[in-house]
Amino acid sequence: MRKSMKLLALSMLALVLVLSGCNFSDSSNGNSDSKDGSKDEKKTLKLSLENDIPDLNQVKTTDGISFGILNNIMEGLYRLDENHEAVPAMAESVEISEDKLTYTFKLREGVKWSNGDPVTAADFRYSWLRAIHPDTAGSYAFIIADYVKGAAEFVEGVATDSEVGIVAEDDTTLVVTLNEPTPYFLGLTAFVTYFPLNEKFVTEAGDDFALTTENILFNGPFTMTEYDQAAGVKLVKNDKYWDKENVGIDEVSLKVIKENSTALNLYEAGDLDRVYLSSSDIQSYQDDKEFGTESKFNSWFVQFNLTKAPFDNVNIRKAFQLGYDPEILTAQILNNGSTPASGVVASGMAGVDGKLFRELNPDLVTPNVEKAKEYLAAGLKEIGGTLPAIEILTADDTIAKDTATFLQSEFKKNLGVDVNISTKPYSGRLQAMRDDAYQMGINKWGADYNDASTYMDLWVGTPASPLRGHYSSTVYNDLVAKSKSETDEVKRMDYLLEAEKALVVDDAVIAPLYDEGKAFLQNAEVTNFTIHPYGAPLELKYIKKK
Amino acid sequence: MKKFLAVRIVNILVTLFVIATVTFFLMKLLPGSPFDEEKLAGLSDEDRMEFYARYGLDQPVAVQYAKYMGNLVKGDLGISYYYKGQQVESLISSRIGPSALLGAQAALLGVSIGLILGMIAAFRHNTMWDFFTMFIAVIGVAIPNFVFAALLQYYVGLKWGILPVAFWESYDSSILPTIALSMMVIALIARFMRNEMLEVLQQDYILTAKSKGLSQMNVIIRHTLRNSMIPIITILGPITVSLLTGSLVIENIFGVPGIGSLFVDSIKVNDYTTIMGLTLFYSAFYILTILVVDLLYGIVDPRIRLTGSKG
Amino acid sequence: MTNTNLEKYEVKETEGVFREDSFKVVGAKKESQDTIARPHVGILKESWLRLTKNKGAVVSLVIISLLVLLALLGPYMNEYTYEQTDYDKAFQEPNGEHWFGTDKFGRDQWTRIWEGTRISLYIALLASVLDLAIGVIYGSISALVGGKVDNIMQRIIEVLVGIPNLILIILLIMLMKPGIFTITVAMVITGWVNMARLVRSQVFKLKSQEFILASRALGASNGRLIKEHFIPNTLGLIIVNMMFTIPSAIFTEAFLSFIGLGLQEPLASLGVLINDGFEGMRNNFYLLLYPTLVIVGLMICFNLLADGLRDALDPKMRK
Amino acid sequence: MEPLLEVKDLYVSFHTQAGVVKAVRGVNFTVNKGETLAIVGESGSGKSVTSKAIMQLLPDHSASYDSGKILFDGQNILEISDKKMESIRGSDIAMVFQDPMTALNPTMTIGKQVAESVMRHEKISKKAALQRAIEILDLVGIPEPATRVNQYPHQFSGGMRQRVVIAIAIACNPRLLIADEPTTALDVTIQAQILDLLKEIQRKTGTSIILITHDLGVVANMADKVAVMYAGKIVEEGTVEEVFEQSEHPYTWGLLKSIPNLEANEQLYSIPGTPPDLLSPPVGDAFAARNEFAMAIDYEVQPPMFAVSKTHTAATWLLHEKAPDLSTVIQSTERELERTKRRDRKDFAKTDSIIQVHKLKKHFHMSGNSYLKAVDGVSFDIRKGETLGLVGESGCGKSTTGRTIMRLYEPTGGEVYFNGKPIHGDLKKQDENRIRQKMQMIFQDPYASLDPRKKVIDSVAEGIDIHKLAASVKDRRDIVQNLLEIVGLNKGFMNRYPHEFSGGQRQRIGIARALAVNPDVIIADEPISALDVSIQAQVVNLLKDLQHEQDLTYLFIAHDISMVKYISDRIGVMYLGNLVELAPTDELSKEPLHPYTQALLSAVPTPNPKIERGRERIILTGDLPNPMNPPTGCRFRTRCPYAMEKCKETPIWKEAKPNHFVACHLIE
Repeated sequence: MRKSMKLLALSMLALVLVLSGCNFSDSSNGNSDSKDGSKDEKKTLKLSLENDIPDLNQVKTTDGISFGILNNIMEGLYRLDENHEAVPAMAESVEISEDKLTYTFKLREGVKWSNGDPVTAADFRYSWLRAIHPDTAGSYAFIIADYVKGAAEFVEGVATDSEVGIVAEDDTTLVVTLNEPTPYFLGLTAFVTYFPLNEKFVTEAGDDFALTTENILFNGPFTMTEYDQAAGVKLVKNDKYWDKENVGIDEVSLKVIKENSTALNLYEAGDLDRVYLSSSDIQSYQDDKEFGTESKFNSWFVQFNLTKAPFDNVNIRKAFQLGYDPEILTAQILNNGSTPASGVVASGMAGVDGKLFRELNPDLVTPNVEKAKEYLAAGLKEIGGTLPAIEILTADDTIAKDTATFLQSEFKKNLGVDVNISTKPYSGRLQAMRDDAYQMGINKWGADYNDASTYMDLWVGTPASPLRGHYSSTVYNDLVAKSKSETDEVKRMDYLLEAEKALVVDDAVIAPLYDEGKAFLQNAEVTNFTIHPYGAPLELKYIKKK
Repeated sequence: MKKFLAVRIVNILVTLFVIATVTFFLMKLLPGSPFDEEKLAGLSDEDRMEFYARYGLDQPVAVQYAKYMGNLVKGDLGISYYYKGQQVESLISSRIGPSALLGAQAALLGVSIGLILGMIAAFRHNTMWDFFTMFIAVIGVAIPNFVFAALLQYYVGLKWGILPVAFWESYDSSILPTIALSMMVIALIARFMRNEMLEVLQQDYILTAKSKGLSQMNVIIRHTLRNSMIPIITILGPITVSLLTGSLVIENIFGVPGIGSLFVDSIKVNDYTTIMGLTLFYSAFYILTILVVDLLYGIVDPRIRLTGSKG
Repeated sequence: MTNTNLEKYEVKETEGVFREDSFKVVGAKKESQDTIARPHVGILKESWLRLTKNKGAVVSLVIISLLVLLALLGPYMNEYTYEQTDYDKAFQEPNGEHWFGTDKFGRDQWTRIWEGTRISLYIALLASVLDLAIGVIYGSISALVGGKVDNIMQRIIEVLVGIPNLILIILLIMLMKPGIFTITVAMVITGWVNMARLVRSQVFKLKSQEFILASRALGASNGRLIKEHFIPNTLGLIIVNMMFTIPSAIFTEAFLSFIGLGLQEPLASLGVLINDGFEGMRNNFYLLLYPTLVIVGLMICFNLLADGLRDALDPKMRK
Repeated sequence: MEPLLEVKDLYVSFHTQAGVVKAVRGVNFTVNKGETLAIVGESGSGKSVTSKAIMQLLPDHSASYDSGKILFDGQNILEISDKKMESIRGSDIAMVFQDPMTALNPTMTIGKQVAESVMRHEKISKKAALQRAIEILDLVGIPEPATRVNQYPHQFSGGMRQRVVIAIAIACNPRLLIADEPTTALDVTIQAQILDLLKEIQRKTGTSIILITHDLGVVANMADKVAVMYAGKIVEEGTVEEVFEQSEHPYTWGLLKSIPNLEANEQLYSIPGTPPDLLSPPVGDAFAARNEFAMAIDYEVQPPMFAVSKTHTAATWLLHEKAPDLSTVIQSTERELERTKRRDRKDFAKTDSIIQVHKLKKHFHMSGNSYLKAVDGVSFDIRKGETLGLVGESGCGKSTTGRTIMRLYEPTGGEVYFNGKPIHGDLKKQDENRIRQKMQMIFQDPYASLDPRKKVIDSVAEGIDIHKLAASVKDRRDIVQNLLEIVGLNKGFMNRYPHEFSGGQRQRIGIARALAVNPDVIIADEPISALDVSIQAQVVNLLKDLQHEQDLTYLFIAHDISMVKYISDRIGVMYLGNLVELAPTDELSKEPLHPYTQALLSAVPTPNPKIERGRERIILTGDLPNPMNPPTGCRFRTRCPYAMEKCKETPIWKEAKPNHFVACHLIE
């Protein structure tokens, strides 16, 4: 009897030992590294990731965290620089045809994969075709299929790969043909889906591709030495990177810390070099010299459902559009570097001739309670007196919930309208919107590239989509269509500006909220930390550390 | 005994089958899909269905169910939608380690401290000792464990710098989460132990033992302890499982790459295969734990051993 | 030895204990033969007396009453409402104006905490009442009918128990519209099992008790047995179990809120408040402190009270 | 003779929630070497507390030794250290507890539990201790001790367990053995075995024994000296002969007279009322209120111990020189008994049957395919107005028989007729209700047979409510009041709860409840086995009176054969689910035919030391076989002293003599 108890205790102990022996992220590696580092001081950077890393297979992945990592271990033809402009990377140069439809990229000499193989034009062709191949494509297939000639047909399965406008003329020459003139196409080539892949390696890796560090090839500023979806990654400067002289950091660890307060504790303990602050912490760090904010091309707006009472009435929409001041929301509640929006296109978005889109199209919506009340009165008259019960749909993250709470209290205060909040998880909110089960919803759109059309394309409602409030306006569609085929930059921009006005001002389909920003604390020794406002945000290449 | 085991195993399989079925249909009722629908929004309904078709999600639920069950029988849990390309089995096995370690340590720590506290309370029944230990036990269940964890992290980790604030790098990093997790166990076991012990102390055979001239200590060790611990075995199963499932918050707070958060995350992103896989994993684990506990009970309690079944 | 005793009494004798008629046979006293020496107290009163002897339980009862009172009245004790925002007064430490300070919307924490306590208590109460209804009915049917029905009902419970609670709760909450009712239902789905098992085993125990046999021998119907014997005799157990259910429901709600599946803004439950407070615990500790104090208070008190009640209602304690 | 233990003026009290209970109030006695002192008394009289005080086993936190001395070998046990006491316990003084089912640690092997004591006191190796354990187990009559040491208590029968408990106690050859009701929980045949064992041990080792019991028969059988305890005091002490034959204290008289005398026909004497609550003991003689001969002084001053002889003392004022002459007192009581002389046993042979039971079977489904055949083909009839006694050891199926007749259990087979009409099988609700009203039950455990949550009035009125026998609330109240008076309870108790009553009072409430529906037949399922001797007599008298007044028929189920003999007109004896003998009482006691009946009758100790000393009893060997798997043929053959080859066949139930049925191959 006692024997069996002892046995039990022993086996428990053994279990614990076995588990503890094999489950911590490999720290022995770190030890040997630090021995090397003692010779010529190693520059390391310690960062955190807000969530698990779902997938490092560039073809399928869709989330910002995976994008961020891929952006630093791989590289496309172009890369965004510190000012978020596309600069040549794997490509040395590009020739753009007169009609702006044909791009001839010349690859840099001697660019190599981490296994020593050269990066060739064929690698790009292979990767891009893979991204749009019906069997392998992910949800980001559109980012190639929408632009490259024949790609959409290839996705549909009605065209062969030879009909797609991607041709590797030789090892270093890649010719791409587009459907329409796309002034931001070079920026697109900096996007993850456009990164190259080594066919031989991918084929060999098979199903295991990108699941472990051994099953992924790097051509970016860093290579990945450790990878655990739930724990994080460790990046080490890539010796074979063409521009390694300009990579300022030797080692980066990115560890998954889901809890904000934990990250802050780690930062204070010196275990992290940079941490994002939650809104309740911002206040007390605002004056800190380590405090900073960054903004993204992530526009938040209220989406009205044009087929649901009372928002089938334009005056009521306008009343709700003008009935709150996003400034209060950004300055006092979010307080995280978000900026109030007056249109749907993010305010940092490029326009034309060095001017920002928003500078060309300022103040589309100016909060005005008096006017809102007038609109409301007019609208009420039109719909026969009373408002139905109104519910605002929102996702369940803190920012969305805070925004909803803010709107609720503002509508109450300014318009005297009671609004209920319906909170759903992210995918639940989307489902509800797609199912047309909402009156108004808090929505957002993040730019994939630096051009207003990333926003404007959404509302081209043919057919009208419940996700976009069933908006379908010939005027608007016309303007967007014209912008697509226009080769003149200025005229093209004018169409887009007009389109935004039609959408926001005339039809009041959305009510602008803000462009998302984030507040952070950052180790004073770290400089040149770049977060791109669109595409893959994390940029480690340019970081310097004292 | 063999027959008993066979019956139990058949029962377990039936239960798991029912659970799999229920979960499957429940899951299908979840709103949304496992994909980045915002990006798919641009597609026409037709295109979207085509996209779904690649994952077999366009078929009627019944067909999907049949397929899933077919694969399940073969031991194939499918591929995660969110952690694309990951086999669910490998996903679970890569995450279970840290959770299991924390769970085992917390169970060990919690049970041993709980037992000691419970014993103290029982032997010093109705004294300050009793009151004090039971107060600790009540506090243990009263303070939300995430608050407790956060305080531990802030003070022990950050302010006093004794142990790592978070991360999962060395054995040290497992200490704080273990303590945070074990609070509940300590409280539960302490209370249970106290009550059991008081019960046992009133039994006639304790008088018999005393009448043999055994010292207080001997009576405790040889007669009281063992017998009051037997019923505790029955609550060990649920405790172990709740340590595994309940570690979600603790894992998040201490940045432990465990299995806890996987479940909530996978529900939030509609990762069907992972939800199913985890539910089955948890359920199977739970049921097996109960089976093991029952068998253990049989080993430890001679009254049950011979009959081979409870009662 | 006997002699020493004799001497002792003989001393008394000399003191004039004996009277003339001391040794007259007066016989037994019928009236004092069958008296019950201890004062007559009803069962409820006796349990109450026993409960009040338990200091912890009494203090707990007082604190719970106080908290319930505050939950009912607290929100009306100042001019603010729980959803009223004032952005200029965000993050105020507790002060004369806002007794428990304000949150990031400038909402009055005092009002929100008591509103939250009320909602949490409401959820807990609802959950335990539903638990009770389902669990008691299920458990007693299972035990009373017995045989195959019992077997099947137990299998169902086994399956339910086989799925970890949290998984079911989360799935259900995701499925239904979030809100007080959903959370309650989700908790009840798994919560009643415990009650059903308890009631079942208790009824089984009672079923073979002689007073039940006596009642059946007198021709009592099942309905009568349930009404007259099973329910009154399981009531204590049910009440005690309910007392344990309430805090665990409060706790579950807090946990759900913490993982983002609880009640939705601007509704406040203790869980929501703790979750909010947790985000800002580094710099606005008071946001976490007060709701946590309330929840800890409730948990401790309900647990102690339940312990006390269990002892007070335990028939074993009665002699 | 040398005194081994002297208890001097011991006062012990308990601190309970209700207040201080003065459990022992000045107890004095001496135990000499090699002698057996029996302490007799009803439950709550303080006899167990006294014995545990000697062992220092009372709970520390609630018990307090208010004054007095316990001198063991001249050493005051109340003053020595815990450590010293531990070395005395088990080696010098050992104890045997009442309930062998709970007195052994269920998770420890028998061998270890016995060896533990040896190891503690004799400081020998584990192996040697285990060897000793085997020897001791052999000594107490455990078969195959070498294999059984490795078994656990649940693998032992009750009697065997009690042997183990005794083995533990005698393991270190204690000089004093305290046996606290060592046979109360056992069947009478096993009791005989255990008592013999104790005597044999005493003969071999010369140990002194303190025997605590409420059974005067056991006392007569075992003891040299007797101390009678009442309400925390010893009221009479003397040699067995003195106490049994020349008792001086009225309480002792009462006790002795409460026991049915097989030969006499008079009504049982019963001590009226219930013992006092020691929370507030009465002034004067605690027994006064129940004492028919109480004098005024008894209500005022506690009587001292008067010495009757050198060895005989009694605490009653009746021994005072000024007290009236005892002989007149006794004469008057005898006259009283004369008056209530019992009617002669009627011959029921020609009376109609009210209940006929034919081949009744009740099998309980156990796990798997096994069935417990609790009742396996039992046939008898009960005649109108008679009392049929049903006796047998526990587990023989007698209670199940009663409950199956009552249809509390659905019979597995066989027929039951009530007044000639079948009451088995499917019945209309109406008919079933009618039967329920005509047949009633009284239960064994007075604590479990009343709903603790119901007031007396509601418990008693349950049948009235079910069968709607009361026209109004007042009517219902009146009926209940009347019933309470009939069973001799104060009608003012109507609104009280069961826990406020003593066992005997509760049993009366149970009887009142059964009477409420005016039944013709009452099945009394061990109605007195949980009661104290003096209370037993009250209840039996009550039942007898009721039978007269209300013309009732009884099926009286009990394991106490002496009480059954007293109350029954005919007796049936059951063994392992079978009826083995059925005969009129006088015939059965005089000429039992079945060997089992003979053994059963012989095993019962009588409260007469002279008879007990001289008598040879038939001691059955072994235990009751497992009822799940009973022996084939005659089920008794495994324990029968006359077992023969033929007994492997099932014996036929036959009428050996007129009205005398038996199932045995010996009777042809």
